[in-house]
Amino acid sequence: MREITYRQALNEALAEEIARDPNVFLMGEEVAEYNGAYKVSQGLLDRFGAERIIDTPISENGFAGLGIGAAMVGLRPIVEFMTFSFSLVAFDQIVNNAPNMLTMSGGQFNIPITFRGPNGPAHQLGATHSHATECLYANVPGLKICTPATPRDAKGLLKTAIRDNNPVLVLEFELFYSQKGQVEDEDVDLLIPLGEAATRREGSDVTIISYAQTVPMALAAAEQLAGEKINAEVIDLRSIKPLDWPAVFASVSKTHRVVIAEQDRPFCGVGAEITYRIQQEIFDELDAPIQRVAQEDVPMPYNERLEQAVLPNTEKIVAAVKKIC
Amino acid sequence: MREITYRQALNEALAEEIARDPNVFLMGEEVAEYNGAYKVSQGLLDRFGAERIIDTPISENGFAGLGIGAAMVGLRPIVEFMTFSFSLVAFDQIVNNAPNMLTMSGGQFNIPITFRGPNGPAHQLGATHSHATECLYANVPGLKICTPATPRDAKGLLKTAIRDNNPVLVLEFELFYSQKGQVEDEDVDLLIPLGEAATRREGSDVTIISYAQTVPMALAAAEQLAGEKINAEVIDLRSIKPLDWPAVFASVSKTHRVVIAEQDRPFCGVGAEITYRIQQEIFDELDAPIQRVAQEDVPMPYNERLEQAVLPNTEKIVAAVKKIC
Amino acid sequence: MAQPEQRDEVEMLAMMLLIRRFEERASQQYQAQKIGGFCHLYIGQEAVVAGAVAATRPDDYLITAYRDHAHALARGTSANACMAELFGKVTGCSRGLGGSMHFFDKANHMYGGHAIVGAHVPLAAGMAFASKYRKEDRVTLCFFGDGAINQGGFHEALNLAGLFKLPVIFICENNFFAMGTSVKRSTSLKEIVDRAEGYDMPGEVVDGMSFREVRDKLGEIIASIRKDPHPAFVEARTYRYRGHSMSDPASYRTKEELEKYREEDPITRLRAQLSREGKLTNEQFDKLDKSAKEQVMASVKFAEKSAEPPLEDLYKYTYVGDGESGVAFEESSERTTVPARKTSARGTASSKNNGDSAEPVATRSRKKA
Amino acid sequence: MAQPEQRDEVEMLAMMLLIRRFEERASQQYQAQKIGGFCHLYIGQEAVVAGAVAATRPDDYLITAYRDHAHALARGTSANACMAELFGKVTGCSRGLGGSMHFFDKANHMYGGHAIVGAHVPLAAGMAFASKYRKEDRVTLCFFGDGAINQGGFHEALNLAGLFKLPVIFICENNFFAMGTSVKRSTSLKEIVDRAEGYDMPGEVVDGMSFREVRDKLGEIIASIRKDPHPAFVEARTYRYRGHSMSDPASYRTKEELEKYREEDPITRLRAQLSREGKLTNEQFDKLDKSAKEQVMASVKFAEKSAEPPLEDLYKYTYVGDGESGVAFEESSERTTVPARKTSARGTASSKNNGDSAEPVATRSRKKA
Ligand SMILES: Cc1ncc(C[n+]2csc(CCOP(=O)(O)OP(=O)(O)O)c2C)c(N)n1
Ligand SMILES: Cc1ncc(C[n+]2csc(CCOP(=O)(O)OP(=O)(O)O)c2C)c(N)n1
Ligand SMILES: [Mg+2]
Ligand SMILES: [Mg+2]
Repeated sequence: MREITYRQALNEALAEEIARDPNVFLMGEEVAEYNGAYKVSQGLLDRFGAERIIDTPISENGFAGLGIGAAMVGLRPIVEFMTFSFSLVAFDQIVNNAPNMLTMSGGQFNIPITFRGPNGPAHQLGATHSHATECLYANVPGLKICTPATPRDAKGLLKTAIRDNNPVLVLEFELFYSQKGQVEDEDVDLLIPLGEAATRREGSDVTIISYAQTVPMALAAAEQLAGEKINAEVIDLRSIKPLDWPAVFASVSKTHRVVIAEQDRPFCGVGAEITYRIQQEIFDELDAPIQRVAQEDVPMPYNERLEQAVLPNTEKIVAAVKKIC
Repeated sequence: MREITYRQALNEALAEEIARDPNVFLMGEEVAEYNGAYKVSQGLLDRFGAERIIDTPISENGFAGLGIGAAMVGLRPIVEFMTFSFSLVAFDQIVNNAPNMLTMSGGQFNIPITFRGPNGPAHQLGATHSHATECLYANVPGLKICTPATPRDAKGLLKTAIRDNNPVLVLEFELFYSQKGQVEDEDVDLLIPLGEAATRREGSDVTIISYAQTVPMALAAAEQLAGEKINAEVIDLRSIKPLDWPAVFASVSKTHRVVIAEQDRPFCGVGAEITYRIQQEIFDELDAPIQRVAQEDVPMPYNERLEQAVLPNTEKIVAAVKKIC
Repeated sequence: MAQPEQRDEVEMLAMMLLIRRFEERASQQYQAQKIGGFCHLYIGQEAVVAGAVAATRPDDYLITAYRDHAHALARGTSANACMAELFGKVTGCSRGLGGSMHFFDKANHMYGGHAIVGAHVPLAAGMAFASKYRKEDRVTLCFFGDGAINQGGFHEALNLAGLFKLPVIFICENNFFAMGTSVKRSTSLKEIVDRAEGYDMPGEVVDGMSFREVRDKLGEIIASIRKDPHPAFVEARTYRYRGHSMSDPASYRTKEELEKYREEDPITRLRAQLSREGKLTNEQFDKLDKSAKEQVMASVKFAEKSAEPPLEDLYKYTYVGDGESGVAFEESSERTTVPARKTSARGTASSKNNGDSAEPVATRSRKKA
Repeated sequence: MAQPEQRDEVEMLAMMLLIRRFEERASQQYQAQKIGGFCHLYIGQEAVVAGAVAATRPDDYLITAYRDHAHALARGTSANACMAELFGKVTGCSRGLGGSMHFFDKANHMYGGHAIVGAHVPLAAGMAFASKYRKEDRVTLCFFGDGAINQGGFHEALNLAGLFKLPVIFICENNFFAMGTSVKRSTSLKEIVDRAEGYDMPGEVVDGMSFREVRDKLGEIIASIRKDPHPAFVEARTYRYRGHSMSDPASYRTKEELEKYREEDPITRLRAQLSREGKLTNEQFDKLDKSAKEQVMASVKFAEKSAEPPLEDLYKYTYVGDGESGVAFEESSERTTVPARKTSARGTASSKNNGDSAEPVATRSRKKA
């Protein structure tokens, strides 16, 4: 093990998979000569050349579709969106072409493509640049979605995504890029399966379900609650689709209380889905209403104080827990 | 009152509002010379002329944006999507420009636009043409969404939508166009407020929450259940956003059991949101887990039998009710 | 480029007849409610796809929009598999899951049937990108209608193709209408072919009612692309005799206009050319037509007899499992014969990299695992 | 078209100076972390927006992308309101809710500040559509970068504008880079201006470093549009001296290239022209510059002193209520003066339909309700 940044972890995942399989290539805006808008692809052009690290014009719909077409005939593209807010102009390609092809063709065409890039509100980027897209894409059958919250998961999930034979979205988080964490040495082929949650903290009084941005908030909330004799279990979903229902149900069956900390917007969001499934499957295990801490249901304001008021945070999670504990 | 079709009701709503306000115009593919792909705009070109009933090329992103721009400077466009499956190529305009403008401009620019057209699976149109978009758009703050299930609602909700000063999506249903129902006479200015549900059948044992396509299914299920001494209340939401929470909570507080019949896909769908809100607000009123009947979480197959298996239907609703009654 | 041999032309005439008869029968079966959803017929446009396919290798990539029955047939998908797809049967070319607008046949390099107008044009760029990436000399043929050129995806794809010099031919089947909207009401261009200029690619207009003109012009373009990859744009001017779909009476056109085009009927024209040249007798033609009709009649029987997809198929094709990849449709043994399209070794086809030998490494090795 | 009077030119030079000084100060305040999010500076490109605004009426519609501070300033938004917006203060032109990329000022007909590349081009078509619908003679100016022309929305909007003959000028501010991607790596066009041809609209290249050339060419185009509505395309060749945004070191360009452009600095050039013509002394120039600097310094103070938006504002602007509509930003009384842009009555401005008198009927009547 060694300590590397989330950015470096992603970079290694890309480099290892591109080196491993000649069908894998990386494409997107500024990924090559600029070495990535957020430097995730640093050094890849030098190492793999312009045939495999490919700069595109600003044409998300076009190059997302290009990737899907290339995947139809056996390549394994990695398509970077500078942020997933910009994936909205490519929405039809991601939602209609990538996940429907297998069914529409009666099983003939699977689409082994990875879409990746930062997702969700970062810091004061305003309403157009702060979209959390996980619930929009999770609604679509045929897509898989993962949300790494640590450098280790970033590397292991991205590598798995690239090898998956279905379209996978790897939703990163801009403000994690420079954060460090323990990751296996470079000679380890680190593959973390999609659909497996991680228990980040064991507890008995309440289950806090988190992912991506909200994992550190949930852990901080748990620490704070520990001081008040509330012992919270913290789950990091890691994948939104497939979602690790057994892990969720097992934890809730132990704690009987749930707070969901999500970074997307609430209405028809990830928390809503989790709530439905928990109450549907283990209704009698619930001792209190499930609480969610999500964004406020408003377009993201630029002003920092207002933005903070919209976003989930540790205090809101603590308050939600206290409401039911 | 008189009996007219859902199509005719929509047509009257368009005609009345276009006649009433010189700033209102209708734009879309085949709306003018062809009189509408589904004949909803029949006769409007003849009556109002080519300046107000406007055919467009196949450029959903372009003309949705054109409508939003026109709305920024005071016009009140009605934009028809031939189906909302095609709105996915205009997703960014609908999700970024229309609903964010008011916030981003600090309250200076509201966008009084109506997007309308058929939504959701019709009959054997396959995976690309069967998208139920309500939960995707409902996630977005700043949009309003209604889903008329009767000719009267079609007329009254569309007229209200056109007069609303915010972007409103009127999600129609293709297979309703030829169905008839009672509607006020033409001299009545029929306005049905957004955000008011309708109780379509009173009952005491279970609340079936439905909208659009699932309303007739829910009513048929209730009839069938009545024969088995289960007295179901049927709510037609009519609007998805704003959603009539008081009506939902009141019914559930009476019946203590809920089945949600929705026409969209389940994961992060409308049913998930309703479940969250019910358990969060009136947890103790629930005597059984909320059940949802939605699409199966798969791309829509063409084959009729398989398509039927994917869709919600009366039998599935009955079965869901029996599971908890 | 060498002229295709005479036998090819008779075969392709047979193919055009098969398409015509197939579409007529599909129309009838649609009216009899054996076919669901939307159904768009190709009658009148046969020379475009037939001419294009005559100029290509079987392993060249082909992709089109929702008016796709003909493209599958021309590629070699059997009438049985096509009719069964319309009937939603498991023996259909998309196992009954795709329907009229979503025909696929991987084995015959038919990459769909795509129903969102314009949205498959970027896919075509991707297929061509893959050929170039793998240093194959395949060409991608991308068909679309005159209505598709106003979509953003079209623009983005053509720009990418021009910029990356991708081996793809964008073939606009200009039948002068997108549903009820005539070309002059949908584009600000004077001529559709002029669009090519803005993307650094050659543009050609071809008479889409002439099999030979389509084939020869495409043959030249393809030869040039195989030598040195680049995109090209072709506007094939043609006409659909029927409405946009089965539910369209096409009242936006005049009878006279339709009659004018019927006089240039692509099948009649090619037949007349071949007769004139002594390459086809009336008797031979009648035999071809009879065979086409028989195949189509048989395909209806085949489709009727075929099974519906099992209910389990619902969940089978949402995801492929680990180590799995898409499996090409294999036609049932009851497959009736289509006039076998022989491909001559003409053109610049390299023997090293054509055909299925170029299947992606990873997918193959994974299949074994 | 009549030449604008001399006074206008000195005013516009003052405006360019204000923009330059504003951006320099914004850069400094960003580094001091008083400004959040992304911040894109306009330094080097001043002649484009100044020239364009000098050729338009105040009631013409103007819309641009995220590099938008200059466009607001040129339209008459005060430095105070602009700086306060960057600081996220309630006195900002978007009440602190928009930020650097989303400047709006309804009263001054500045329609934003749009941050999704290409996505505002259809909005511009819509604004122009509205003018034509209401039979006004307003022109819409739509600014965007060289990187935006490869987006689908751009293509769709230009086609619609061409088809509907909308009174809109698409002004491509070609600074030769979209972030680190040079134009020759982003478009298959030889020259950006060639795009115009495909949409049935005239295209012009202008030297975007020359205030006078921009103003005069746009003046001609606008006169033509006012007479008879039609779209036009202008490629303004210019250069941004700074990186793409505050976080970009711009290492993809050479020092020499930058120096070459600095020699053509638009402010220096206009100053030299005016001096040569005896219209501006060094003293006068220094006074203008000093005034610009003072305004900008004052704007920082203003922004610092201003209040944050109240927390209630969070929910205030998601929807307008019944009978409400958007309310134009009203600047605080502490507004510092910007050199007042006088608009002469030149051009074909009709007195009937210009200015705010053309506000939509419905919105007005509803406001009263
Ligand atoms: C994005 C999108 N918008 C609208 C439609 C509906 N639609 C299907 S075909 C068609 C007309 C297309 O015309 P054209 O491209 O000329 O092809 P043709 O039908 O003539 O073969 C339209 C509007 C669609 N399928 N997709
Ligand atoms: C749809 C979309 N994709 C990507 C981006 C990120 N981005 C912001 S500006 C920019 C470059 C735009 O360059 P250009 O249009 O030339 O304008 P300039 O910055 O030179 O003024 C990019 C890629 C975005 N904002 N929107
Ligand atoms: Mg056509
Ligand atoms: Mg630029």
